[in-house]
Amino acid sequence: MDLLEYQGKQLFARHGIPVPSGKPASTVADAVAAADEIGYPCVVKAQVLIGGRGKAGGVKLAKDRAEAEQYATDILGMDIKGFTVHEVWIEAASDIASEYYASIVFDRAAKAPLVMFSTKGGMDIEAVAEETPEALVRIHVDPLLGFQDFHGRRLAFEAGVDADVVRPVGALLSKLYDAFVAEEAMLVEVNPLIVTGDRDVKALDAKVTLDGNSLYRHPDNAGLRNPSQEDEQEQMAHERGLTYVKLDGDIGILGNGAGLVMSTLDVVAQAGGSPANFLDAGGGSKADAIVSAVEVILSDTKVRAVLFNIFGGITRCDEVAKGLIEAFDVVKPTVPFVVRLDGTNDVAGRQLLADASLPNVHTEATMLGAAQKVVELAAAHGAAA
Amino acid sequence: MDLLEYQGKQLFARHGIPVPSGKPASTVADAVAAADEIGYPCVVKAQVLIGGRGKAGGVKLAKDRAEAEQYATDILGMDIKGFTVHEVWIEAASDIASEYYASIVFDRAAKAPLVMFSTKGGMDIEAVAEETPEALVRIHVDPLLGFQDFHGRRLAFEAGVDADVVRPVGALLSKLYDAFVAEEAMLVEVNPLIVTGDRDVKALDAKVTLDGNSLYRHPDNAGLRNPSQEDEQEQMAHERGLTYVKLDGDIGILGNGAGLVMSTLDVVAQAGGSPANFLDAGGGSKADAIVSAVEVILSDTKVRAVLFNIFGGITRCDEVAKGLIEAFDVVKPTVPFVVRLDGTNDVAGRQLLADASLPNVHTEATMLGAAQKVVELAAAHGAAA
Amino acid sequence: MSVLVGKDTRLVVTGLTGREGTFHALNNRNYGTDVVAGVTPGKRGQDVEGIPVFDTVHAAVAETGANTAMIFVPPRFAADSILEALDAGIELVVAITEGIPAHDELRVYTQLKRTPGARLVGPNCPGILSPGKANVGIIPASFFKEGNVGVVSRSGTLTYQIGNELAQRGFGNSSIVGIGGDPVPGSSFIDIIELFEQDPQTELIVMSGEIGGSAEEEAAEYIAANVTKPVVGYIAGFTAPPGKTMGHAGAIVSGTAGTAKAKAEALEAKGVRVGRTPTETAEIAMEILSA
Amino acid sequence: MSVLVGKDTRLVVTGLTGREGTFHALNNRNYGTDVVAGVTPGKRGQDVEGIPVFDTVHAAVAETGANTAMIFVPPRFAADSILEALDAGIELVVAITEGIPAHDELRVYTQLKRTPGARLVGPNCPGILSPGKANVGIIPASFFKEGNVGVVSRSGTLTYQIGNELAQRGFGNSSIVGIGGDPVPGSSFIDIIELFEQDPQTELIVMSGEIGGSAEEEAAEYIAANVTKPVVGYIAGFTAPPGKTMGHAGAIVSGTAGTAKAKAEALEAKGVRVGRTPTETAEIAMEILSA
Repeated sequence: MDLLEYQGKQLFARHGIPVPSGKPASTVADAVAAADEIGYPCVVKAQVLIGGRGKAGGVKLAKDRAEAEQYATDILGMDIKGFTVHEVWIEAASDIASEYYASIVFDRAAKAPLVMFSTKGGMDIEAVAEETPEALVRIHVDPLLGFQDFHGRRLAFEAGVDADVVRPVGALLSKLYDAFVAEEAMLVEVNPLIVTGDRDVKALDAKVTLDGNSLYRHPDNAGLRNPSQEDEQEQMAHERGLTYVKLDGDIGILGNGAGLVMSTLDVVAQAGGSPANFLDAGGGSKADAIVSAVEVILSDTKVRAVLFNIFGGITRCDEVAKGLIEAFDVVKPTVPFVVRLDGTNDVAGRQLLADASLPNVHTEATMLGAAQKVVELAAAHGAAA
Repeated sequence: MDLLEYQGKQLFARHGIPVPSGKPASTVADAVAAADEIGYPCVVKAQVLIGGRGKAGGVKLAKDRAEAEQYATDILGMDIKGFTVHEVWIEAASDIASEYYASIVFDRAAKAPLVMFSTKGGMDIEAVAEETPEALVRIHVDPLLGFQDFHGRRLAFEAGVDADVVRPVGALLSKLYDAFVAEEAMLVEVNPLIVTGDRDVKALDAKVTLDGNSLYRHPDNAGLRNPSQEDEQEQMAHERGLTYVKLDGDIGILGNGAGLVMSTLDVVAQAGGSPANFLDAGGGSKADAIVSAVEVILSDTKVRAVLFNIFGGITRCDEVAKGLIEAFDVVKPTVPFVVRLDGTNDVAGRQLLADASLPNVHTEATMLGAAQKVVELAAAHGAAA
Repeated sequence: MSVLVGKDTRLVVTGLTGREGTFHALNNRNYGTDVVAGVTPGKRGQDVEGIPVFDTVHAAVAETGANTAMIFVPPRFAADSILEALDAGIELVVAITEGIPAHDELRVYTQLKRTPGARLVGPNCPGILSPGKANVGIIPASFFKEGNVGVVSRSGTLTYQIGNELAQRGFGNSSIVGIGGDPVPGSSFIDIIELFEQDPQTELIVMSGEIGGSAEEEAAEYIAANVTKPVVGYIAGFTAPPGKTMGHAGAIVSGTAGTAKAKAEALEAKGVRVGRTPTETAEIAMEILSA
Repeated sequence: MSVLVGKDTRLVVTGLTGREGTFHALNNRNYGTDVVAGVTPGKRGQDVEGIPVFDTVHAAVAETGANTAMIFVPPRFAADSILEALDAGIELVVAITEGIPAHDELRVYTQLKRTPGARLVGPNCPGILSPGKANVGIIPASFFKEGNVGVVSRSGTLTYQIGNELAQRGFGNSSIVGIGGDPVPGSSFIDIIELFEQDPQTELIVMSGEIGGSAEEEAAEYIAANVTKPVVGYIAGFTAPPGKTMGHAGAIVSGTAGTAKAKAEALEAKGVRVGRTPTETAEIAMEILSA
C-alpha cells in the first residue's frame, strides 16, 4: 500500500524524523488558507502516487497568496501520467544547502532491510546507481540486531557527507529505520534529504510503501488507503476481497492460486489470446466469492470471453460450479465461458454444470484445450459484436 | 542500584504494568493526606531495601483515618533489620483472589534474561524453588529475539494459572520484559503478582535492581538513588567515585584492581588479620584519588592499620606514592601504614616514599610480606590504643 | 525414500481445533501421516477424533515426540506459532498460513537461521506430499502416485497442474514440495533441490518458479555447480506486467530483474531445459526419463 | 607459538586519538605489536605518530588488512564499537573498556555467537600479552618474559601479581590472557584453556578466578574432560561477604553459589590443584614444572 507524500511525512514525524511543516488541502480555498497559515514563500505540491511531479508542473514555489491561489487552482485536478491530483500539500519553503538521498527497502533476496544512502540526492536515483554506483552506499541490516550507530556512521562517511552533519544524518537514518520496522514498511525513501543553510537535516520528500498484510496492527495507517488512485475494477475487487489485476486484453481469466492463474495467462497468450485480467479466486473459494469474481470480470466492458481454470486442492470444484451457476442467474452474462475443472470434487462439479446447461458455457478437459477454446470464442464473439 | 517498592511500581506503571494506585509519604501528615485521597481501606507500607517487612510490622491495613495515622506513626522511623524507614507508601487495598510470583533476572551464566513464574506467590520463593522446584517455571529468553507471546503462554500454562487469566498474565510478563530491557534492569521481581476478585492481574509488590553502568541513559532513574540506605563510608566513597565495600575488621585495605584487592583481603585474613574494607582505587589512579581513598578508609574509626598493595599497570606507582604523601599532609593519619609498590614506575614510587620519610609508613617488597607486617602492626596498635 | 516427510514423520498441528486445521489434519491422517498431536492454547485435554490437544508445542513434543509441525493458525498468530515450534525443538515446520506480515517473516527467517537443525517450509505454501508415505499440508494427494520425479514449486495449484500432467503420462513422484510464494520463504529452491539430489528415489527434478525475486536465478547457479540429476524448469508469469503484485506477495517484477524471460534464460544458460507451458514441461520430463 | 596475539596480529585501535588510546597503542607498538590503524569518526587522514586514522573500522580493515581490534572508547560507545569491529570482519576483538552497561554486553555477546570465526576478549580486561611477540592491551609487559606457562585470569592486576611471582621463580609465559571481570565476558576460561591446550609452547596453564558466577566450576568440568596439560588454579575472594559487589561487576556472591570455597572445591574435585595465595599458586606451578 503506497502513501502520498504528505501521509509519509506525517508518518515520519511520528518517529521523530524532521520534516518541513505543512498542511494538506483538497480545495483551492483550503490550500490558500493553509498557505496563509504556513506563511510565504511556500511550496504547493501535487499529491499523486507517481514520480515526475516536478517536470509535470505539479510542484510550485508560491511567493505570495496570489501565487498560492494560482498554483493550487492549476494543480488540483491536474492529470499527471494518468493520475488525477485530488490533494495538494502546502509546505514551508526550505533553504537547501545540500540534497542527499536515503532509502530502506525490504530486500527479499538478501532477507534483510537494505539501507541506501547517497550525497547525490534530488535526482533520479536509478540513474545515479547506474552511472556512479560507488556514490550509492548500500548496507544490509540484520533484522534481529537492528540499526546500530555504526551503520549510520558508515553510510554517512562512505557517501562523503559534510563532516558537521555526520551525526544528524546518522540519527535521521536510525529513526528512518525505526519507522520502517515499527510501521512495517516495504519501502521508505527520502529524496531529497536536505541539509539547510542552518545545517539542519530534514526529509523534504517521503515515499512510503506499507505491507498490506500488517495493516491490522496499524489501524491509523489502514485508514490512509487512497481508493481514488485505484482502477475502478481493482477497487471493486479489493472491496470484495479478491486478488485482481487489470490487464489490457479481452479474455477474462479466473483461476485458483496465483501461480496457476499466471500460468493460465501465459498459456492463453501463447494460444494467441490477450488476457483482460489476473483474478485469483484463492484457496477454498465458496460460491458467493465466485459470483463476486464474475461481477468484477464482466464489469470490464472489453471482456469478450471468460476462462475458468480450476485445479481444486482446498478449493472444491462443486463449489466453483455452484458459484458459476449462481453467477449466471445474477449477472446473466452475454459473453461465452470456457470452464476447466480438475481436482477435489471435479466429477461432482462437472455434473452440476452439465445438469444446469448454462447458455454459452463450454467445458474442457485440459488447461491447454481450455485456453485454445477461449481464444477461439473471444475472436468469434469479437467479430460478432 | 536497588529501588524502593514504590519507585519500582512507578517504573512498572510507565511500561503499562497494572499496579494499585498509591502515594509515597515521608511524614505522618503527608501519609494521612495520601490515605484520605486514596480512600479506605488502604495499606501503609514501609519503604526499605530489605525483605521481611511484613513480619517486622512494616505493612499494615488501615480501615480508617485513625488507623492510617497510627500506622504511619508506628512505621515511619521504624528500624527493620538495620534499615531505618524514611518513607511509607500508601496504597489502595486490593481484593486478592490468587497470588502468583514473577521475576526476570539477568542470568550471567546463561548469558540471557531468565524469566521465572509460579502460582505459589506471596511467600518465600527460595523455599518454593527448593521444596517444589516444578512449581517454579524457568525460561531463558534470547536477548536478540526478545520475549514472544509463546513465552508468556508457556510460563502461564506450565505453572498452571487459571485459564481465564492466561492472556493477561502473558501480557503482564511481556510488559515486565519490556521494562527489564528498556530500563536496563538486573532484576525485576513481582511477589505477589495478584489476580483480584474482578479477575484483574496486578503487580502488588515490586523489586527492581538497575544496572549502575547504564544510569547515564536513564536520568530519571539515576535520580532515584536512596543515599540514606547506604553505609556512611560507602556513601562517602560513592560520592568520590571510589569502589568501596565496608567490612567488619580493623585493617584498612587499598589496592588497584578488584581481583588484586580481593586477593589482598584473603592474604591478610590468612595472616591472621581482619580487613576493614575493600577499596579498589582502580586503573590509572591519580594522586588526588589516593587522598580521597585514604580519607574514606580512615573515616572508619575501627581501622588500626592500613595496607597499600599496588601492582601498577595503568596505575603508576609514583602517582600512588605522591598521593600517599599528600594524604599524610592532609589527613595526618595516626595509624601505621604498610606499602607494597610493584609494577609501572615502582622504583620512582619507592624513592619518593623513601625521600618523604613519612611517619609510621613501612614499605615491603612482597604482597605476602606486606600482609604479615600490617597484621602485626594492627595487633600492636590495637594493644597500644 | 522421499524428502522431508515420510514414515518417520510425527506431526503436531497448531490450530488443530480450527475448522481448516481439523479438516486437513484428518485428511493427512487418513492418507497415512502419523498425526500425533494438536496445539490450541487453553484446550489441553481435549482431542480431535483421537488426536490429543495440548496448550503449547513444548508440551506436545514432550508428550508425543512430535518432530514435524504444521502451522494452521491465522496470520496474526502464525509467526509466534512458528517461533514456538522452533523453540520446542521441532525439526521441520510446515507453514500453510497465507498473509503473514512480511516483517514477521523476516524475524522468523532470521531466527530460523540461528536454530541449528531446524527447517521451515512455507509460509503460504501447500505443504509437502510424499506419495504413498505421508502428506503434510493441503495438496490433494489422490492425484499423485509414488514415483521418481521430485517436484519443487513456489505455487500450490500450479504444482498440482504439473504433477497431474506427469501422472497422466504415467510418472509418479518421490516428493512434492511447495515452498510458497511469499517474500521470505523458509526454504529456497536450492534447499529442496539439494535434498532431491541426495534422495535415491528421485531421478529427475522439476522446479516450478514464477516471476519476482531471484530465487530461480540462484537455483540455476546452484544446479550447474552441484546437481548431477536432470532438472526441468517451468516459469509462470511471461505475460505479467511490471510493477504489479500478481497474487503471491513475492510475484512482482521490478524493471527487467525478476521477469519470467530472464529467469528462463538464466536456467537455460546453465543447461536446464525450461518448458513454456505445464504441458510442455511434463513432456520434457517424460522425454528425459524415457531416454 | 602463543595464543590469540603474536607476530601475525595486525591491530586497529578504536579510540586511538584519545589520551589513553594513544598512550597504550604506542606502548603496544613499542613492544613490537604491528599497530596498523586507528579509528576515530571524523578524523580520517590524520595519524598518531605514523599510525593512520580512519572514520570506520570497515575502512581501516579495507586499507590496512587489520585482523585484530583493540577497543579503547568510553563505555557508552564501546558496544557499538565492538559490533562495528565484528561487522567489519575482525577476527579478534580485545575490549579494554570498563563500565559497559550489562544489557549492551548481552546484545554484543549474542551477536558475537552469531558471527562465525569471531572472538571477543573482555570487556573490562587488561588484554593479551604474548611475551616476545605482541602486546594488545595494558598489561605491563616488562615484568614478563617468554616461556611455557599460559595464564588466564578474570582480573588484571592479579594476573600481574601471579605472572610476577612466576617470573621471580624463573618461569616465563606463552601468553597471558585477561578475560575480564564483567557479567558477560566475550571469552570464558574454557575458550582460552582450549587454546592453551592446543598451543605447543604452553606446558602448564594457570587459571586465576574469583567469586561470582559459575565460570570456574564450568572450567573444572571442561578441564577434567578435555585438558591433558597440568592446570593450576587460584581463586580470589575467600573473605568476601555475600551480596556485595566487589568491584568487578561479576564478583558478587549470591548465597552459597559462586563462593571462592565452592569454586576451589569444584576445581580440586576435578584434580586441579588450587593455591590459596598468589605465592602458593606460583609455588605449585614451579613444583609441577620442575618435576
